[in-house]
Amino acid sequence: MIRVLLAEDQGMMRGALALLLGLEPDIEVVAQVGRGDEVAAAAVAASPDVALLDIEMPGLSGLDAAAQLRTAVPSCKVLILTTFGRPGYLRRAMDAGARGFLVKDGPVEELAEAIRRVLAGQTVIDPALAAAA
Amino acid sequence: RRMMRLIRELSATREELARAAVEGERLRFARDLHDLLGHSLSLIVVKAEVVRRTAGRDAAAAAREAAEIEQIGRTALAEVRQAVSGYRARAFAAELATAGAALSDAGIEPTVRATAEAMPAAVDDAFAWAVREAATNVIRHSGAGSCVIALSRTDHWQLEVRDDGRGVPADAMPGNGLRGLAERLALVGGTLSTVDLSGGGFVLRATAPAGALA
Amino acid sequence: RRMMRLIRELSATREELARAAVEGERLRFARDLHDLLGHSLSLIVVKAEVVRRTAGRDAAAAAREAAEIEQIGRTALAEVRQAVSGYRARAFAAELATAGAALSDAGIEPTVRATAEAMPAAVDDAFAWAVREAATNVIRHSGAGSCVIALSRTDHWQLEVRDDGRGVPADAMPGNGLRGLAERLALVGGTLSTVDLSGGGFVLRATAPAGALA
Ligand SMILES: Nc1ncnc2c1ncn2[C@@H]1O[C@H](COP(=O)(O)OP(=O)(O)OP(=O)(O)O)[C@@H](O)[C@H]1O
Ligand SMILES: Nc1ncnc2c1ncn2[C@@H]1O[C@H](COP(=O)(O)OP(=O)(O)OP(=O)(O)O)[C@@H](O)[C@H]1O
Ligand SMILES: [K+]
Ligand SMILES: [Mg+2]
Ligand SMILES: [Mg+2]
Ligand SMILES: [Mg+2]
Repeated sequence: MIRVLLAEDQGMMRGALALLLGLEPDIEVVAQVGRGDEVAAAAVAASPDVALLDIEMPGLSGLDAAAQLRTAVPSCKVLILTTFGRPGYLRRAMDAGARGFLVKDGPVEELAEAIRRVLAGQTVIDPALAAAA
Repeated sequence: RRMMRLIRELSATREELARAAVEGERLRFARDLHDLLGHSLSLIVVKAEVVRRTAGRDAAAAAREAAEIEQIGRTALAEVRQAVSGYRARAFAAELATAGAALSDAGIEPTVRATAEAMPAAVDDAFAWAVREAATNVIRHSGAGSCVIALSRTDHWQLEVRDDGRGVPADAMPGNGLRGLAERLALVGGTLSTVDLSGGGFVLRATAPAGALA
Repeated sequence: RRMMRLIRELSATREELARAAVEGERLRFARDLHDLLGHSLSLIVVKAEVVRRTAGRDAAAAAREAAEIEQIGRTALAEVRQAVSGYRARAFAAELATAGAALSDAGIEPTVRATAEAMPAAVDDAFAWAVREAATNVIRHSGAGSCVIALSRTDHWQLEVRDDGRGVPADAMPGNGLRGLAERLALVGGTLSTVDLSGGGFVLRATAPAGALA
C-alpha cells in the first residue's frame, strides 16, 4: 500500500480527494491536515511515502512545508497539488525538492498514476501549470 | 531641433505608457479571474468525480454531493455576474468622479444627481465619454460658477450637464469635441443635443435607448 | 512657452490614449469572462440538479451526468488558465530587460538581437526561464567581457546566449540550472543544447517548435 499524506485547507476539497484516492486499490490516505504548519509533525507521526501538498494554506505555504518535510522525513516524496500556477511557483516547488506539480482538477486516475511515478523516482509536471509558471 | 526631439520622445513615452496601462490592467484581471473561480471550478470537478464514482453504491450520498455542486456553481455564477458588471460599470463612475474634482479645482461648484441603477456596458462607456467632454467644455468655455450633472432613466437613459455660465459666444467655432461625442453616442443608438441658454448657461444632453445592448 | 504648451498637450493626449486603451481592454475582458464562464457554470448547475433528482432512480444516468459536469468544469478551468497566461504580461520581455541590466551591473557588456514577432505564450514563458538561467550562469561562471542574446524565428523559435568567457572548466559539476531548464523546454516540445568553445566562451541554445501551443 502506498501511504499518502494529504494537506489541503479547503475541507470539501480535502474530503473529496481523500475519498477518491481511497478508492484506488494500492493507495491509503494515512494523514490529512488543513494547515501548512501541521504537515511536518503529521508526517513524522504517520510516515507517509508521498505527501500531497496544496500551496496556499494557512500557517505555512505548501512550498515551505515541502522544504520542512525534506529534513523532517527525507524519504517522503512531495507532490504539489494546486489550483493554478502563479509565476514562480513551479520554480520554487522544484527548488524545495518537490517531485511533482499537478492541478487539483485532473482525473483522480492521473493523480494516482503520478503518485506511483513519483515513488518510482520520476518527476511529473502538469503542462498546463508549466505554461503558467 | 530640440523641439523635434522632445516631440519624438514624448510620443514614444506615450505609447509606452498606454501599453503599460493595458498590461497592468490585464494583469489585474488575470489575477482577479484566477482568484475568483479557480477554487470553485476545481471543487466542482472533484466533487463531480466523487458522484461519478459513488453513484452506484450510495445514491443518497451522490445526491448530497450533487446538491453541493449546484450550490457552488450558483455562487460562482453570481460572482462572475458581479465581477462582469463591476468591470463594466467602472468607466462612468470613474469619469464622474474625475469630472467633479476637475470642476471643483476650476472653482465651479459641481452637483451630481445620478440614479444608482447600473447602465448597460455600452451606455456606461458612451456616457463616460460624454461626462468627460462636457466637463472639459464647461471648464474651458463657460465661465460658470456651478454645474449640475444629472443621470436619469425613464424610457431611455439620459445624461444632462448644465452650467450657469456665459453660454456660447456669437463667434464660436465648431470643435471636434461635440462632433466626436455625437458620433460616439450614435454608435449605441443614442443622441446628443445642446441648448444655449443665451447668456444664462449651457446644457448638454446625451441620451441612449434603455434597451441598448449590454 | 511654445514648448511648455506642447508638453502639456502631449501629456494630455498621452493620458487620453492610456485611458482609452485600458477601457477597451476592460470591456473586452468583461465580455470574455462572461461568455467563457457564464455558460459553463449555468450548465453545471442545471446538470447537478439533474443528478440530485435522478441519483435515487437511475445510478447509471447520474454517473453519466456527473462525468459531463467534470468535463465542463475542466474545460472551463483550462480556458481560464489560458486566459490567465494570455492576459499575463509577457514574461520574456521582462526577463530580457532584467538579464541585460544584471549583465551590465556585473561588468559584462550585453548585446540583444531579438525579433519583434510575438512568441506563443508557452514559448514566451519557457524562453523567459531560459534567458534568466543563461544570464545567471554567464554572470556566475563565465568571467566574460561581453554576452550576446539573440532571439530568432525560422521554422522554429531559437534563443541563443553566447559569451566570450573562459568556458566550462574540466572539473565542472553538473548543476540543477541546466537540467531544470532542459525539462522546462521539453514541456513545450523544445530542446536545450550547449556548446563549450574551449576557452573561447560558452553558448547556450534553446529551441521551441514554431507551432507550439499558445
Ligand atoms: N459649457 C459651454 N459653455 C459655453 N460654450 C460652450 C460650452 N461647451 C461648448 N461650448 C462651445 O461650443 C464649441 C464647440 O465645443 P467642442 O467641444 O466641440 O469643441 P472645443 O471644446 O472648442 O474643442 P475640442 O475639440 O478640444 O473639444 C466650443 O468651442 C465653445 O465655443
Ligand atoms: N556561461 C558559462 N560559462 C562557463 N561555464 C558555464 C556557463 N554556464 C554553465 N557553466 C558550467 O556548467 C555548470 C552547470 O550549470 P548549471 O546552471 O546547470 O548549474 P549551476 O549554475 O552550477 O547551479 P544552479 O543549479 O544554481 O544553476 C556550471 O556549474 C558551470 O561550470
Ligand atoms: K485504497
Ligand atoms: Mg489552499
Ligand atoms: Mg471640447
Ligand atoms: Mg545555473
